[in-house]
Amino acid sequence: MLERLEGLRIIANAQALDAAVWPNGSRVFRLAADDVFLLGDGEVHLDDPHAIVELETGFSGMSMEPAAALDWLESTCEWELPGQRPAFAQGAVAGLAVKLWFDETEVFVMTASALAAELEERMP
Amino acid sequence: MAAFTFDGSSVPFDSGDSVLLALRKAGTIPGGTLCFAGDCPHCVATVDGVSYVRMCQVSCRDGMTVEPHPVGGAPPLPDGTTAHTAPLQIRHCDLVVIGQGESGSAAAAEAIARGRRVITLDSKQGADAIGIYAGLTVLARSQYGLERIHCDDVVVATGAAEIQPVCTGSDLSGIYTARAAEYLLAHGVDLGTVVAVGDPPPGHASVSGQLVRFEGEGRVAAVVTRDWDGTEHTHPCDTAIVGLGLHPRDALFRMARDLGVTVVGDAAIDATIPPPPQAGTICPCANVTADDVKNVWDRGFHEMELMKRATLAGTGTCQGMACLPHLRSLLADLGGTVQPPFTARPVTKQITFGEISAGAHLRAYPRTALDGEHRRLGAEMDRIGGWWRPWTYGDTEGEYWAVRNGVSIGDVSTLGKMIVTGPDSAELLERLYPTRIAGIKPGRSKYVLILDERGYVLDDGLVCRDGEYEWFLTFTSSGATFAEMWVRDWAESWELDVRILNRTMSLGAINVTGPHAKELLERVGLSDPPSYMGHASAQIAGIDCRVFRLSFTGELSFELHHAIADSVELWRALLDAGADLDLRPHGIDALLKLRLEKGHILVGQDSDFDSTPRRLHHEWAVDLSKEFFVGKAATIRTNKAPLNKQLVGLTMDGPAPHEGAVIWSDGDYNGYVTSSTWSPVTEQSVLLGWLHLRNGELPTEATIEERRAIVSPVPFYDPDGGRARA
Amino acid sequence: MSLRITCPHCGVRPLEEYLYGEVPVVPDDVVGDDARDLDRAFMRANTEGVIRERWFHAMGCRRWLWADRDTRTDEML
Amino acid sequence: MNEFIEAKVALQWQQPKAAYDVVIVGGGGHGLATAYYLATRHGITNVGVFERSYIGGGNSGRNTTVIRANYGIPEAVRFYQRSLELFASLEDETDRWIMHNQKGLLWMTHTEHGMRAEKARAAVNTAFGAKTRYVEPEEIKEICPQIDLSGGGKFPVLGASYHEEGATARHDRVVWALAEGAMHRGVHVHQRAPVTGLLRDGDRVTGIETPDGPVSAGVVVSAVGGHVTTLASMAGLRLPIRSHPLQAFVTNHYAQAFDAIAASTDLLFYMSQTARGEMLLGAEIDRQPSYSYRSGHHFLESCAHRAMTLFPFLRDLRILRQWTGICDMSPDYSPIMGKTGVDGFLVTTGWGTWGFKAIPVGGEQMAQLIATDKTPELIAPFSLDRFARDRTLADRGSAGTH
Repeated sequence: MLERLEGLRIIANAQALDAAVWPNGSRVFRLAADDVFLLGDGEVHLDDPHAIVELETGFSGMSMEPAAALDWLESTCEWELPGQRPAFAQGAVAGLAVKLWFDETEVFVMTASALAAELEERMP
Repeated sequence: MAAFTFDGSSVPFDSGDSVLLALRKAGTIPGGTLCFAGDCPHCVATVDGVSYVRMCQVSCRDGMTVEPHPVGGAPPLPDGTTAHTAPLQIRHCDLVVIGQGESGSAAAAEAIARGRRVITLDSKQGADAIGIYAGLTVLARSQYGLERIHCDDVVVATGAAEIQPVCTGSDLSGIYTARAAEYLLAHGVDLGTVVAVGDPPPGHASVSGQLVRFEGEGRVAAVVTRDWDGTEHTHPCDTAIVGLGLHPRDALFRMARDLGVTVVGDAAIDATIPPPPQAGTICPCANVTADDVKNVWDRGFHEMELMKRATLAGTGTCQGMACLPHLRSLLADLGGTVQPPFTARPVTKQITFGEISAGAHLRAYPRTALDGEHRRLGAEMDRIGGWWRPWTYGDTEGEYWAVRNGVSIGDVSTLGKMIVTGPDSAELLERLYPTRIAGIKPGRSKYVLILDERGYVLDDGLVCRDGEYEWFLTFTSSGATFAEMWVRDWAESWELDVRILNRTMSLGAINVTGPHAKELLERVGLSDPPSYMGHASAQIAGIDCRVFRLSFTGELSFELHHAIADSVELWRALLDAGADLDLRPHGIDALLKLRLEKGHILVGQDSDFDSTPRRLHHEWAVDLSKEFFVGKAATIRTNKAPLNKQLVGLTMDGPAPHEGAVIWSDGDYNGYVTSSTWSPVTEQSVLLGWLHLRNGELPTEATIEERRAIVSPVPFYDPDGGRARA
Repeated sequence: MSLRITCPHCGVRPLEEYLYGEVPVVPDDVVGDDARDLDRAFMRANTEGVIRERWFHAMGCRRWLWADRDTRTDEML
Repeated sequence: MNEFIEAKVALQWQQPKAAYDVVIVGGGGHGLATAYYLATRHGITNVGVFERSYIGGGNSGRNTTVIRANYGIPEAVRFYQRSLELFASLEDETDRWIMHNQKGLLWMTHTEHGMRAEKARAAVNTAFGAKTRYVEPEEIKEICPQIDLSGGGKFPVLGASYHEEGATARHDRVVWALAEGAMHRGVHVHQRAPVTGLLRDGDRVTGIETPDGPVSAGVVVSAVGGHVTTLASMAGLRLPIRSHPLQAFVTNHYAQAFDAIAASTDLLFYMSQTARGEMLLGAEIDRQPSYSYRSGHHFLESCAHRAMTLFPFLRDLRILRQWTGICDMSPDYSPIMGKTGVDGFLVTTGWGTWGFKAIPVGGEQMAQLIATDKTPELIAPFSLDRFARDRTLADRGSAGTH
């Protein structure tokens, strides 16, 4: 089951995001050059007075065991997955906009909460 | 012994036999020169409910059902009840090599040695390439199911097919190509008395002379050849073997030639042009004879493609594998030049709908965070504006009256929502919108149209100001993705320093509407509601909300925007708090009625492709004194043309005509109804519709569904807006 | 269609992840405010050859990118 | 011999002349129909049709053969209704078998909004003489027994507009019947005859350039598909046209059992069974402009899947071949016909995905325009200058796909 995630959404100029120091233990998903979705607690200091920092609950996600995840992705993902770990990747999976986090222990699968039920139907 | 059913009879088989081999062993064999290589169309049958399957390419399975196709007819449409599915595998590599004969194996080995990632496909190992597509992408059907392979290069090494004989009697059974005969002998099949023509398989000698015809009743009984001096010789036989040469199996290459695909080995040989056929069936799939081709030629169809279309030769199951060499030969004989082969298009090996659609999905419709709540309340859900939304909770009229007389809540989470900040944010919005933005004070909102560069209305929404550099924008539900593309595109093209965040799927929104809305919200903590067209942050039932005061229904309304994580809690808190106020939710059906009484347009329903603000009576939302906005030049330009039609309000006695009904004036078409409903509160039908001007004037009345309609001012209800501002 | 387009942020992705964006170009010989506006709104070179165009990576980073494509072959350059 | 072998049409090829009264660029359905009606209705036979490939080799040979008049605006309903009538009598008029078959067209809908749109379609169709009515699911099932009204549990069918006179005809046969009729009366049709330039005298177009030399003409008509902007630019003309690929595919042939033409706007596909028994399917245009005839696999996978949602019997049908045509789309989804503002140069273009169904009426009207030098009332709304006059034709109803 995908669970609704609670994090921060940060839109700021790319240099500010490149230079930002993220809280220990947080996960930083760089959605675009000027766009971060941050999972984790703590203060973020950004060198951009016009940055947008908002509570973000619009994504849902779940952790998958790597072998099972890769098995599923092999039948649903038309692009090449990253080889290194950890890695973030995003694109169409099972026809939906999906964001993926890969590390040694898990594949974390995220999508918009509004499409979470649809993605679940398309998962093994 | 294991057996399958063929045409109602049981046929035994040895493990590993193809269906065709088992049939040959049992003495039941279709007519035509069989190739046992998947090239010719003679052995197609319906196998386990799937027609047009080549029996030489299917291994026998115990209990399988094989039906021959009807003679001279087509198999019936299946009923789709079989459960054939194919899992999908998506693979990536540098190089795909199709065909693993000598040249294919060598190409693969060479690439592997150079460190390239190589995937090989070979139909002998059950992996059929279906097509080569841009990308590059190779589609194949294998033991794993459907394979979609994304790669940089493809080598086609599919070998060559044997040329079929075309002459009288070539459709008899008992005729084999040289390779097929070799294959049958290797499998211990007794061919009886054999007569071979052309290049025979090893161990057989050919009779001399040119092949003239085959003789026999159903089964070949003799081969007739002709000497150089014209003398015919009849060679009695049980089996005829023909070795007429090769032509390349290069359809995969020809369909992808310009994609940089390479072809090697026999697939790259020059096609043999056989002697022009004098009689017999050239195209066995479509049953086209040499005489047919000559007849059509004689009437002016000289182009290969015209010939193909006029006879249907080459358009059947084998896609020209059997007929193409003979067609080219015959057309060259008739016209003096050898024409290029007709086009090759995917698919090369046939594939079922079930197989090809493995892994395909229907369009996804997002759901709001309140989707479960709506369903629990018994809502009839519908796809609206790209989302699943509650059409009605079962009592549209009751929902309507709850808004007009009491209080009601509606899920408007689907609204497009966007935050824009940055030093140039005001400049961006000033250029984007056709109305003045700079004058909006923090805490205030303004209704805005969005115009395209043609001056047509694309969308509408609100601009809300939070601070000097902070803005919140709304768009229609169906317009959110477009709006994001549009705003980002312009911001980039003007090189403005802004930050943009689409909040559509992150924020929920609940509309609290009705005369008792304020009372309800007081109970859940809103002590200081914003004034009309204002907005403020507040805690509602303990939840952080941004409260917008506006009105689409015409009643006192507040829109509560909040993180979607809180939607359910907020929704339930409102329902609880309003229980004694007869609070009930309203669906889209009721909402459309309510807004229509107020004359609010729905962009996309009431507006059309060519809807300028002038045609929509929305000139008030456009300020032409602004220096610039998107669509300004077009508005000035189109305003020079005489006005031809406008969106107007209409009222009628009696039930509402249906939306889309034609509007007549003096017996002539004069427009159509865009929105229509019975208005309970005004006790008449109220409509919006397009009306054409006559001599520069709008008619004052019209006929709709044979009843009289009066052109009426909008809003139809509460024209001075006192209720919304209450 | 199943072309692949390289998104500078996300990487190589199939065309189906993107939405198309056109860049209208008005030739210099179209003169006058109304004429230029009309041309920009409606008229198209509809080039048979290489065009510069925009794609919006809707299923990924949701940002625009620039691309060059040969409309005769659909080759992305 | 199969029953579909063309047994009557006789094409008479001639050597090109140095001058014609009328030169038509493009030997597809529209070009040949214009020549045919010039010859048969107006006695104008000094006409040369120049085709860069073979006749009917462009979109006339790549379409999905649906004939219908169920458009969304009066101008289009009137126009296509006339075409529907001309098609119905074309077999008798030419004494050639075009496999015209009136089947009825069901346009299914799955949403409240869709029902509203189909009811609106029925209303405007009825007002202008096209036979379209809204039908409920029970009747849909009677018309088309193979349908799964539950849409696989995902897209239940709520209703449909039923266009009773919706028909199909064999695309090539239409082209050949018109070509033969024109040739027989003296029109010259030239294959493998590309037009490489336009002859100009000042602002006026006076003929064409070909690899074999110039050919002068009283009037030049562009009836090309896919390359009209290139040709028009030779006349110094810019057009509001973008060319997009449109894909389709067929299965092998099966015994006749699927009588109607079925379509769904929400699921974006349409389907019919050809005279020969193939199931023929298509969908919407590709979004990016392109001149590539290459077919894609995503279209095939997705279209097959959507069609199976309503028609589960398709599951075990074997797909034979896919192909692509190039559609010239106008901004308002309506054709552009008639005078261009350049003397001596007429266009018939913007045929989008609906060119086949307009072949006879397009030819008839263009012929009348050429013969009389007056724009006929039926096509006056489709003139090129409508964009400058702010009289675009907002026809969302025709933004369907076939």
